[in-house]
Amino acid sequence: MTKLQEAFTGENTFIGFTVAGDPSIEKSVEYVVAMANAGADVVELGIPFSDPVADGPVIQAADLRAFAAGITTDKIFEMVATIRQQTDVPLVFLSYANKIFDYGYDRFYQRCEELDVSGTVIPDLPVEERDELVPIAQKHGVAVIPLVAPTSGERVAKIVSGSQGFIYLVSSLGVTGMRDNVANDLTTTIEKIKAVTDTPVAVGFGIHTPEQVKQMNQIADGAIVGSGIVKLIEEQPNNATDAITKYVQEMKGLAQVK
Amino acid sequence: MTKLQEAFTGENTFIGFTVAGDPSIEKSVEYVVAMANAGADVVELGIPFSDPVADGPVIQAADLRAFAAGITTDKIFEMVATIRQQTDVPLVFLSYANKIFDYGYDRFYQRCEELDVSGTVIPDLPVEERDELVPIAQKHGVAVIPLVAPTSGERVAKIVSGSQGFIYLVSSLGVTGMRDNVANDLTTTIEKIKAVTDTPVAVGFGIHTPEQVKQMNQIADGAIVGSGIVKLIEEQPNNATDAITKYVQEMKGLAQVK
Amino acid sequence: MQEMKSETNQTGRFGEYGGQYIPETLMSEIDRLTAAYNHYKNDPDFKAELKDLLINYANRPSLLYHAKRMSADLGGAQIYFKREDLNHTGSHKINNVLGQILLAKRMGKTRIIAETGAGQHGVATATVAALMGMECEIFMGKLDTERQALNVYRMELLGAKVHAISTGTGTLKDAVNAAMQEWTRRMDDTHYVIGSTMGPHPFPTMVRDFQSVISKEIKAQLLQETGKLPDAVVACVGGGSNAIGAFYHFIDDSSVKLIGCEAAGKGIHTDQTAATLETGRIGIFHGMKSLFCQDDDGDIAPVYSISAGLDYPGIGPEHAALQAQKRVQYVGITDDEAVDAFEYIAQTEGIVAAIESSHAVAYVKKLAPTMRPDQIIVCNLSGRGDKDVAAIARYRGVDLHD
Amino acid sequence: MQEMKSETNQTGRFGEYGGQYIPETLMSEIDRLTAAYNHYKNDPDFKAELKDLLINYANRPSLLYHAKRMSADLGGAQIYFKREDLNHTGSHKINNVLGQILLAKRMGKTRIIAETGAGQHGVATATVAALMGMECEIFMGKLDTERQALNVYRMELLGAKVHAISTGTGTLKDAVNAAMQEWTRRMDDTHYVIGSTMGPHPFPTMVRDFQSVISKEIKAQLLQETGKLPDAVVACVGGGSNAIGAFYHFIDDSSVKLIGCEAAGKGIHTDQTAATLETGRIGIFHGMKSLFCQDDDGDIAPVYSISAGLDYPGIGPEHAALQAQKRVQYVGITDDEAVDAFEYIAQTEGIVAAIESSHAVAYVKKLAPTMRPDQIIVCNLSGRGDKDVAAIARYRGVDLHD
Ligand SMILES: Cc1ncc(COP(=O)(O)O)c(C=O)c1O
Ligand SMILES: Cc1ncc(COP(=O)(O)O)c(C=O)c1O
Repeated sequence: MTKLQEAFTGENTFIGFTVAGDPSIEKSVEYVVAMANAGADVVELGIPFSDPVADGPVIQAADLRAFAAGITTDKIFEMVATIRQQTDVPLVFLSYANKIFDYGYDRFYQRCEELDVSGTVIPDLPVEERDELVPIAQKHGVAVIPLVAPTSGERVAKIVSGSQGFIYLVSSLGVTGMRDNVANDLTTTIEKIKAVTDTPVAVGFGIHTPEQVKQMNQIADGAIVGSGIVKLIEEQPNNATDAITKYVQEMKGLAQVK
Repeated sequence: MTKLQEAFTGENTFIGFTVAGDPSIEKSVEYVVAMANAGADVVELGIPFSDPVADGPVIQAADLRAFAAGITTDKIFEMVATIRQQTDVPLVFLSYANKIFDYGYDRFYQRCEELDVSGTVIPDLPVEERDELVPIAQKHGVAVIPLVAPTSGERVAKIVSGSQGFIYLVSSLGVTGMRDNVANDLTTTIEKIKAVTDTPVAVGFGIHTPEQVKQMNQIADGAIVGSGIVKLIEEQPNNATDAITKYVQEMKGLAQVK
Repeated sequence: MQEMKSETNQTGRFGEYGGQYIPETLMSEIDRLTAAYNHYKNDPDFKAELKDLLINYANRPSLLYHAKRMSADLGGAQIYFKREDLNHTGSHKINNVLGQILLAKRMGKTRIIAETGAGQHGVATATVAALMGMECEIFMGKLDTERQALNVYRMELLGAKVHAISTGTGTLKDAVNAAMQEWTRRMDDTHYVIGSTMGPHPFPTMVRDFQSVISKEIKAQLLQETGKLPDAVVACVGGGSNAIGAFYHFIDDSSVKLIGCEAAGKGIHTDQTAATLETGRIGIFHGMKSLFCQDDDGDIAPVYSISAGLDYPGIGPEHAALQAQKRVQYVGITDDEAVDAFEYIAQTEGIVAAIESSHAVAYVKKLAPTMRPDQIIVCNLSGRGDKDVAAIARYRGVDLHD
Repeated sequence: MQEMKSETNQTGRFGEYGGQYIPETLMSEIDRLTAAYNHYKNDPDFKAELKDLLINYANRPSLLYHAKRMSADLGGAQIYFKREDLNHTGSHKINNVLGQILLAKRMGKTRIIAETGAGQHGVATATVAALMGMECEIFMGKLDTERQALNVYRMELLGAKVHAISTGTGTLKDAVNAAMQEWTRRMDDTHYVIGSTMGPHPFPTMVRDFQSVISKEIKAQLLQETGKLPDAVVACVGGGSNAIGAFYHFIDDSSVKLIGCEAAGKGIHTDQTAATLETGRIGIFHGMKSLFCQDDDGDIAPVYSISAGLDYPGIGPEHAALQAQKRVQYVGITDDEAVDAFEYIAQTEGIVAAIESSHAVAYVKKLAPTMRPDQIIVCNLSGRGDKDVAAIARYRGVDLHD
């Protein structure tokens, strides 16, 4: 069982997202560690991109803060090295294809392997284009986490077959952001996935309350929260540790919602 | 012999021009009388028009001054009535066709007859269009003075045949204004005219020195000065009487040029 | 009905209208022009070269476009647009300019002058002068050069010199005055390309002939597509060139209603109007006897329209005659109606038509619903409306800092 | 040479370029679009309706114009211009928009979205959406909406809603991002009309097919007029749609030199450039693997050109492949050279060409003198330059208060 799959064995599996380098490299390290310490099962680290087409305004703004702090892919790997001194929480990267492609697939996944990064989520790499990258990632033991959307329909089987790590199920149409009503026909999609693979399924996009995390953990294997956390950093960039800790604990059901 | 033809019997025949109503009705009357008293053989009175296409900037500006003073065709006839109380100098109107047409040909020439106006110069009424007006003018004993241009060429005979009053010979190309070199091939044109008619020929456009007047009186029967006089009014609108008097006397050779 | 086609006589009379009311200085040149035109209009070489330019430069024939959505929406006659807006330089003006400049070239001229209001005719003239390698000077009212600074630059870009005329009202009429004066000063090497069916003979006839390609094409195109004549032809009327071009070959077809749409501005009962045929009276100006907007004393009155191309105090003499003969009906279209029509055709057919042409479209909006679906209206779209977008925005209270 | 024609495979690869690098959320829609396109492109009804619209609405075929004065002046090859500027709405963009919106209609869509830079593609899209009675929303960078306020109003006039996008650099690239996002949010009733040969498959292929009418016409027109193939075809390259349209039917004719002119801005050795093919490197963006201007870390770099239509950090994948195959030569043209050419063609031929197209004209100025008078260059004039006159004036230091 891989480190990632292990992360899905507990209760209320929770994946927290933050943009690497938001609002600074030091603080970003601190917030990742805080999430891990607060009980996050996986931390997803966004690699900022000039044109984050799949992200909403909250994460776009975080990317800008990270760029302002001088973030680069190399610095992100340095960040991870620092993180790794404090926690061995499973880490995955969220990155647009070009950042990895331009860094060099092999070089990128080699660094991931060295730093114990378990997987990559690439929003603009659908199954049709996966082959150029998956063999390289596999060579380095890094999962390429497939995304499934409510609109995937007949494509589901093709997408999830042979999947590793976990499957990222997009909860609703559109880009990342906070939504109050998460689409309800997720169950059907999850059934389709489960018919093909037993790779765990985590639901993301639009999740931001403990109830939603609990609900997702009932119909799927875990929940991903992005904008909810990034918003806390936006509100108090240099002092978000307590807020993040509390938020993650609530999501994990380890603390009461105030 | 008509009153107009008689005007051409002396030395240095001189026709002075002013715009009716420039700069005011009273002053305009005064300046016409001054010209007559200073020895002008004929006074040509311009009827201001909104679009004086055949006139240069000096006379255009005079038209605007006259309009500002509230001039109308009716008021011009009133002006002439006043002038007629002070002088019986031969008068001709310079008018664009529309002013006469819109006033009514018959009504216009009737008033001319009543006020002893001897002729009309209509710059935009070439020989081709003359027939609609000449019979009416003739009925009222008013001459329609034909214009001949340096470009008239073979047209001269047609233009001057049957002419009355005098013939207005345009000295050079273009619109009215002061020019230093009056075209020299006038002689040829005058010969063409004289071959057809013995109606006197007055040369206009661009004449403004006593020498020119003298020269024109040698090759033709008279000279017309427009802008030169209008310029004096432009310079001292309400006090031009002395300047005009002196100017006309010089032109007539009755005074020394200072 | 033969005389209906209003063939001009020797001095270019259309009934009592027309003629040659210009200074004697210009008359010999006008005589030469008339002779040259009468010669070349029947010269096979000239005709072939003009035809080639119309096809291969101006992009003729222009489309005859069946506006199905608009026809359906108005629920009456079938509406066809004659797409002069698709000509090179964007309006019908090029038809005339090509003809006149080609003629000027045959006459040995090397220099072209022209007046322009909003700039359409000036741009067309500068364009063809560039194409034919001739010197070009454009006369434009000072006010217009300020309102249409972009078109001034466009003409300069095409190699023309633009004179800003500050006499009078500083608008189109004064530009004509200035161009006439310039022609008087220098005619040996210079031809004055008048931009509409106005001025002294032979201009109204010559410009009409050059524009009559419009109705010639309409007739052939519509016959081919429907086997029928139109029931009505509608065109806007400034000086009258696009309208006479669209009407000409239908004048003898008494079943075809012809309607000219002039600019009523704020309304024909206000003093903010340019509706010459409805509010003007007979007069003599710019070389012709015709109808003019005048004040009580025979001076030319200032006129007003949102459309710079229709903002002219006179009308071509042939139109005055066609109105007198009751062969053509002339109607006034207000700014409001024209702007509504400008927006309507954009949203219904995806065509941004000139505000001038929109006056014709506005009348079509009224006329079509009164007709049967088996009837046909042809509306001449004399130009494209790109030039008008900013003004329409302003009219609608939108402030564009472009 | 058969493979030279770079027929796309199932996932739209041109050599290593192309593909479908977009979020999974959109993939089913993209699959549907691909299927629909593959079906309708061979459907006689669809083809007939598109042909009718191209002829009777877009005003095709566009002229192939022999620029005799320019040919003589440059003293080399005979120069022909393919006059896409004479199309309705003033550029080649309409060819693609008609095809895509017709397809969208067949797919049951009722709403159209599109990105636009300077506004040409937005105006064409708003136009055809109006014609077909479809809802239309246009995404445009905030900076561009300010620079091109007039075009914003023009689109609104045509009934479109315009969204000003303030993320990123507020220019074309961000408009594409925003349109993609919007499509992700709402695809059931919505088709995203991409304006160039870019984006995920099937767009580069589909747009190329819709634009290939240009080279089809050139070939037929030139054969008819001269009995020959051209020796060279020159076109400007932004995303690459007018160029591939002009090249496509010549790709297999190895005697025909094909040259794409990209915007070098202040020069390809400065950081003020948009010359992707010369200065970019391979990457993945906007749904495709292709060449992009990028910084050291794989972020998309800001680009610069005087021409808004060429001011894009990427290039269609087929061009990347054609460059790799050395079938097409790509050259950079600076702002200065383009502006000179803009003025040159205006003064020589009376044609105000788009500043985009002027990049191609600039290269023709260099190429023609190196060729023989019996050789032929066809240069694609992708659009008209009315929209550019103010910017050119500014470039020349003339202040227009329009
Ligand atoms: C597009 C357009 N239509 C119409 C006109 C009016 O002229 P005319 O009445 O001579 O057709 C103009 C004049 O500028 C114009 O530009
Ligand atoms: C006139 C014109 N030409 C060329 C282009 C560049 O696009 P493409 O490379 O897709 O032809 C544009 C884009 O806006 C344009 O408007």
